Amino acid sequence: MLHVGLTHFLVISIALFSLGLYAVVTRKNAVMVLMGIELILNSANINFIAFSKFGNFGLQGQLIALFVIVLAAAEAAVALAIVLNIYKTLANINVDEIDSLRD
Amino acid sequence: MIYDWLFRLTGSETAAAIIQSLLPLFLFILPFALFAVLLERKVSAHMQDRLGPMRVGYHGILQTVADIIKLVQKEDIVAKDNDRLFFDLSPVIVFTGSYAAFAVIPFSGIFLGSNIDLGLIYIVAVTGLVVAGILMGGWASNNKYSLLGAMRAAAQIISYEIPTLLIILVVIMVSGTLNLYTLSEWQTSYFWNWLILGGPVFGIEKLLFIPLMMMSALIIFTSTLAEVNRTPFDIPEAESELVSGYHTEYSGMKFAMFFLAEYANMFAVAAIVSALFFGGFQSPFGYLGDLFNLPWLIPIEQFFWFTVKGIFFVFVQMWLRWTLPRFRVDQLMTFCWKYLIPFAFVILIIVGLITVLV
Amino acid sequence: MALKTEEMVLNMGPQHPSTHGVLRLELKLEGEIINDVIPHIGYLHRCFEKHAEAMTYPQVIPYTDRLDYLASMYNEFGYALAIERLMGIEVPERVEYIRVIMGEFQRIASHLVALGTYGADIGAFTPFLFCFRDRERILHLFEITCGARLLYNYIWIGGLSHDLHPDFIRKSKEFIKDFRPNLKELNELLTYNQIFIDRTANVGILPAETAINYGISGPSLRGSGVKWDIRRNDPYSIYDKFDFEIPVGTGEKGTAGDCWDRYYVRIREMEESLKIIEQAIEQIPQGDVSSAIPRRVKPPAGQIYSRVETPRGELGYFIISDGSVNPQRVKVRAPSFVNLEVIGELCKGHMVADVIAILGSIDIVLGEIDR
Amino acid sequence: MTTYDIIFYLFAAVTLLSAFFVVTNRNIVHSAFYLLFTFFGVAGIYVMLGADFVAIVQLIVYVGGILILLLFGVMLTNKITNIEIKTDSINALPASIVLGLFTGALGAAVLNTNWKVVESPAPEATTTALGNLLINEYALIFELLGIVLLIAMIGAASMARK
Amino acid sequence: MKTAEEIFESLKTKFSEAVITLITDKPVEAFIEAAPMEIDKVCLYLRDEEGFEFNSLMNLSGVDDANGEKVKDENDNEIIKGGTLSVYYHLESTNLKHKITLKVSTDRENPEVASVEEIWRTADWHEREAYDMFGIKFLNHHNLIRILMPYDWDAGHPLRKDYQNPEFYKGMKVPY
Amino acid sequence: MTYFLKFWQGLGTILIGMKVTFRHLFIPAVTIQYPSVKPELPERERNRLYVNMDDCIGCLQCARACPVDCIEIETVKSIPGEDLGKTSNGKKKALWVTKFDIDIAKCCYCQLCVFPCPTECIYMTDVYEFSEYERENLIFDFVTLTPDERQEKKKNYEEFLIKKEAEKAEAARKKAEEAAQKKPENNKEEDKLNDKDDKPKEQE
Amino acid sequence: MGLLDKQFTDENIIITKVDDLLNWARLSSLWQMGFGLACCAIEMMATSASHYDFDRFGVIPRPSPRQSDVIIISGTVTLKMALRIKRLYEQMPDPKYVISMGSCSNSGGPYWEHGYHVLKGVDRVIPVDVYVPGCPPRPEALLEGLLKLQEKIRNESLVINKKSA
Amino acid sequence: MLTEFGKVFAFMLTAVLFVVMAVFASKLIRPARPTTEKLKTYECGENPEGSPWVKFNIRFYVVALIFLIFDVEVVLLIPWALVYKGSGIIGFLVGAIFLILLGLGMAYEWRKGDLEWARPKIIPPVLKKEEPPEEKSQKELIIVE
Ligand code: SF4
Ligand code: SF4
Ligand code: SF4
Repeated sequence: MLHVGLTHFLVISIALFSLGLYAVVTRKNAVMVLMGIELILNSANINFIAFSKFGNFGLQGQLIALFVIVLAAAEAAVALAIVLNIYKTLANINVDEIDSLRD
Repeated sequence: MIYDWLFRLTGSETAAAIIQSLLPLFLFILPFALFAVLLERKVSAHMQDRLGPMRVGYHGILQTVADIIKLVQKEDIVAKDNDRLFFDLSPVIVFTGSYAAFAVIPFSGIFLGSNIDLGLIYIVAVTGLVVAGILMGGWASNNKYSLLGAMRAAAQIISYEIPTLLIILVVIMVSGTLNLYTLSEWQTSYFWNWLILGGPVFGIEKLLFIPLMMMSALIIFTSTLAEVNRTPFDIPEAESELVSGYHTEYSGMKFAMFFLAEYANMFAVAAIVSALFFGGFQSPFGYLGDLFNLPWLIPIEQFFWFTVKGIFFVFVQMWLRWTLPRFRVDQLMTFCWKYLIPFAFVILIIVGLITVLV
Repeated sequence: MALKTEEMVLNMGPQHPSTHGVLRLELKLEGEIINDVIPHIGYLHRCFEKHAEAMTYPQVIPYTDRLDYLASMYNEFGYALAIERLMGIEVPERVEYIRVIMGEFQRIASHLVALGTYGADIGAFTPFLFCFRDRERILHLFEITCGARLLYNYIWIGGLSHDLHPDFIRKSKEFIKDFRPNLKELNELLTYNQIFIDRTANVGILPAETAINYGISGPSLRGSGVKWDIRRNDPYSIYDKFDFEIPVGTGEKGTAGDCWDRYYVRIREMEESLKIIEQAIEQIPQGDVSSAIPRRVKPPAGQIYSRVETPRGELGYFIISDGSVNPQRVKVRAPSFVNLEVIGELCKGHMVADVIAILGSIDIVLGEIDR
Repeated sequence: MTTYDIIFYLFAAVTLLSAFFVVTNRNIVHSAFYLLFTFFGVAGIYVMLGADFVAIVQLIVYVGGILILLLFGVMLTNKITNIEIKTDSINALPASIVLGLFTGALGAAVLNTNWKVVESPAPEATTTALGNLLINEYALIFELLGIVLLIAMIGAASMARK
Repeated sequence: MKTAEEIFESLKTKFSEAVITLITDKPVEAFIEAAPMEIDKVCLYLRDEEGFEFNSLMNLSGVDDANGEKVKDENDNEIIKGGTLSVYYHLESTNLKHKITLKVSTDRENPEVASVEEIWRTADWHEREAYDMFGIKFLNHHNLIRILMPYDWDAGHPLRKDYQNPEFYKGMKVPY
Repeated sequence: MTYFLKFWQGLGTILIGMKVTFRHLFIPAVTIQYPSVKPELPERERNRLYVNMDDCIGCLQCARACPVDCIEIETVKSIPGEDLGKTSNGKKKALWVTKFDIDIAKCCYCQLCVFPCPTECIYMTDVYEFSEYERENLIFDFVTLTPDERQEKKKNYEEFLIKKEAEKAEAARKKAEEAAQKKPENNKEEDKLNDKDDKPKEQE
Repeated sequence: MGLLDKQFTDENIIITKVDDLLNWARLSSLWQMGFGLACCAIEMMATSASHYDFDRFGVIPRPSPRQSDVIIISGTVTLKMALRIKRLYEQMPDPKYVISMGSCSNSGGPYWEHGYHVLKGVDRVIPVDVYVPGCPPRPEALLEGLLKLQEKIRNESLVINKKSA
Repeated sequence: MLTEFGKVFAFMLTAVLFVVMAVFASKLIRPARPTTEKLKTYECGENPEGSPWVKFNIRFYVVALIFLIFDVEVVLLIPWALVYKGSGIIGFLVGAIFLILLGLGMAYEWRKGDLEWARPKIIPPVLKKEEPPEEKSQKELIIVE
């Protein structure tokens, strides 16, 4: 089991995913939540690339990982802008306290 | 390649890699940093009608050695409010980031650390580490000047990364490679094949390329200058405002590491400029080795030319530093976003058109 | 873009490379924008006025040197002039000429420091050293005359401590010849550099009205376009005998009254000073320099406010004498003290880097601010 | 164990440990700095998977871009002046139990599946190949991404400007 | 151009003799003495009135007249009782090129003078200095704190003639 | 258009500046290499004070002129019969100078003490290299007498005084009332004397 | 605990050699804290300027105390400033040195008698290694003071009671 | 045989080791004499007031944001730049459209002033004619703490 193969990468991916999810679920700070999302995206990317190497998909896995990275960047930019906006209006970025958006 | 030779010598690839990675450090960066600091002081001194270090060794050649030995002895202060872990980590990361760039710099045909295919953008990638390291140091120092300096440094470095990347894109479009070694090889010997003079292409294309490439060289030189925080772009450590920027709180050896990283960086960017536009390790006039049929001479010549070019650009950096005042932070940003980037952008499109149409 | 305002207080000084000494500026920042600047002075308060009360009149002179230590000659000049007016002493022609020559040399030397350090503040180090290199030659002229480099105790009440050195005239002519090209070089290197212009033009604009109300004087006032120079408007000594211009700021690169104007006024003033020196050297009469020195300085009871135009502006001495050998009160109206006051107004809305540009363009000397 | 394996475990350790710190550290700036190591480790893993271009893009975009953006975001939105910048966790215990179970299930699934491994030889020039893919097969997506980025930039900037 | 006498003549029409007096017996310069509480009005008038236009305050200085009687206090230090502190104002008009000196005298024990800080902004620091050095209180000054001495200096106002220097300041020995 | 103009202007002025600095690279430095090359100082140089004690008559003019009060002189009258010699310009010395300390760490090198000296024995030299590790070493003692001699002179004079006192005591007792009245007048006269002339004042 | 914190009781050849090397490095690279107080500061600047060129001795001004080795107290130390100077001095990392330049910082100088706000000698707040007299000292005098300081460093030793060389 | 990236990794390891060794070597030599003042944060000799970490210019953030998007776009263009010549004019157009989108975004930001580092319009200090002091009812000593 020591020789590194696909499963190893998948395990890492899973671990990263869970950690990311944990952050998303438990942390109140919106920026923290964002970080969790980045972790999740990274874990997904590991999967894509691992399969691109070990599965028979050619380079498409890598390409999709690339797209994911691009989207992650866009997402981070927009999400942080939103966080900032919320912060500006509410001076607070605790996700569970932000409910005044309703009105 | 040095690596193969080392491999044969030691018989172990890890050992070979380690030795090889140590080579630039001890053969080049440390001596170079020592030399560059002295050079800087001497150049500035003579530009200002002074003499510079004179009393340590003949004309002060041991000055930087003394500086380093002294820095080793200095107490290392970690202030009460500093964030110990990251305060200590920051110099490591900054130095690693600067040093890692040397891995792909082709010093000569046989002396290059790693011939990865993505050398060009790899160099850009590792500067990301430097930015993070600087921010880390600035934040962990818990000092207003440091933090402000670090924020400025980060904003400046990332901003100027864009023109650098754009010009690298231009180079990729013209040369069709991302590999620094191939790129240097491609601009074969003789200076008219250098990219700044249009590269090894001929006819109308070359004529069209020359002004564009000159502009590009200017832009990338300027923006790399800004990335290593040299005057006129040295606002992050502008001593007249922010004392000494993000390393205000650092003392002793950790400060020395920042110092070393700065000079290593200076050479790294000089090397990039020369590798991209000035033929890298290629000699401008053909090789003596070719002339006399002594193949072993060629790498040495190449190393010589590379060093000469590198040092020349380092000299230009110093020259600028001791001539110019510094920008203000908003002007710096304006200069990047409103001059360099649009220019690079236009060049990019024109080059694309030329390559496709001509 | 208004995030909730939260002011950051940043101390600049007392130990800071570019506060020109031990000034402390408390910057109230919002981001990098200055909301307010509060100068804290007094870190060099050396109790001059108390000392003056304890000294005899001639003994005060070494202390006046130490007020504006970049322009000691002029401080002595002003003080000697005040006492001479109070006592009604006529000084010989030659003394007047030598005083003017020394004063103008001092003006050049002082401006050189101001311009050099200003360059260094903006980030250009080489001009700084060039300026000091030229200044060194002026100091040499002073040194051969009176033996000291910085604090001279040269101009005495009613006369001078020494006559000119035999080499003085020759050496100063040489200096003037060499200095003109150097000045041109400084212009090339710094004054017309686009970065420098960008850093200084349109920064720290001081309108003339405000300047007068704030009592600004000297090159800082003239930078705002006010043609006001005590050498002209209230002539003392023999300044009315010379032909010289009063440069004022015109807003050549930006708006009148900005930092670049204040800087450039100094450059042009150096040229004018050279002119004055040349004329004075031409006309200087022979004579004795110590004949009018009173043996015992004991002015009549009374008070006088006498002022001269130092490199930094209007230096006034307000002296009350009670008829004894010690003055009852010597108040110095120090130009830098008054000029610095405006910095809070000037810096509002600028950035941190501009504070340095503005401060440097006002050209303060802490010695006379704190006294 | 070959060198390859050792290096893999190294990167895996760096990635997971730092990710763990990211998630558990109470100081958000620390979290952000730990994220640097996570990203770096992930880039290393990409390299081990033969995706050198993606690895470098990871470095450029994540370390040089997103991380800095996050840090700036943190510095803009948190007041360190009054309180230590600590971020609270909510429902840490139930979340970890549920997630633990979830992870276990996933892990079991992964370990027990018999993946059909066809190790494709690492292509020599991934970048060129990617370029070709991009131009020929995914040209539309490529342009779409351009539009997405354009919108993101305009949107984010105008939002931040407000 | 106006001399002190002319200025005094025209001032007399606006202010009563109780407020201002002309003093000419001292050599060199004649000056006008005004009442400490009215000085701001006088100054404003001088600044704004056509024909005067004193737009610049060259100098403002506090003076210890030392005209009280010298007594010994319990620690055998000589202190001055009674007498006056004065403030001199030197005004100038940059347009009309004339100058005038004003003087106010105020009681030494409770020196209070109206502030002219709003008339000429330059007076701000001058007045703070006079406060710092002599303890003259300028009424209506917006920020009357010490300027040259440390803000927490509690040993009095050093330019008064009977000032005694403390032995220690924050653990540092002050006398030689 | 100003957009491009500014760019070119910037480039141009930068190049001009670079030309200037490059030229200076080859201009010989003006530096004086101090410890190996010591510049010749002008003859009016004002540095450390020196007192030629052979000429000093102990008149205290210098100490009184000094604004800083950093000269401390103590003199003892010679007793009759002692010959102190003459100064080089022919003045007769009448006082033993038992203490002539200049605290060079306080001196402000203003030269005010030099001019009033009647025998020109205090003057400024061009010695400037006298840094010290200890502050005490900066107090210069110019007296040529050994400490023992100084003590001796003081003692001599005291003994002489006591003798004189004893002689005078009786006479004084007789004129006690008169003397008390006369004293203030004497002082006034002395003051006047000082105003008019810089005659050396005797020191008790 | 670093080597420099240790004290050896007896001398041997290695320690002497190490001593010499370390001392040599320290004395050749005295970075000065860029800090001026009064008139003497101008002469200090003149010393760094072209004619005298501090850089020849390896002295360069550092803006931050954390990176400087020597603080030159150049001018009048007032009571208001004294505590700041003390703090700045304390914030320098060991080993550190102090040069007191000019009469004022030596002893209060011309202000020693009536200066109610002048600290009479900077040695009342921080330990001074070399006193450079003068008002202001000529640049050469400051250089000489620096040479004296170098001499002092050269004689420092890890050995207690080093036999005089 | 180590891959090329392996060598890069070796470089990084060397760098880290070098720094660690250097700092460690200095630890063997340097003294450690902390005092309370020494461990205080430096602020020009003053006592530091408040935390350094306060509101920063929003510009930093906007710059990082625009940079990020640009960065991503340029990075995406790199594979294209390598190969576009092979596909002739079509290949170029693919990238060119992308580039033009990039340019559009840039132009937009420029127009909107996001490329400007915030520098408010500076109003020179002009005198305002103040109320004549007579208006003030009484004179009093304003005490400032
Ligand atoms: S030079 Fe000046 S300060 Fe020095 S002893 Fe003579 S009079 Fe006194
Ligand atoms: S003035 Fe001259 S003679 Fe008189 S005490 Fe001084 S040194 Fe001696
Ligand atoms: S010693 Fe003299 S020159 Fe130096 S600061 Fe004091 S007064 Fe000024």
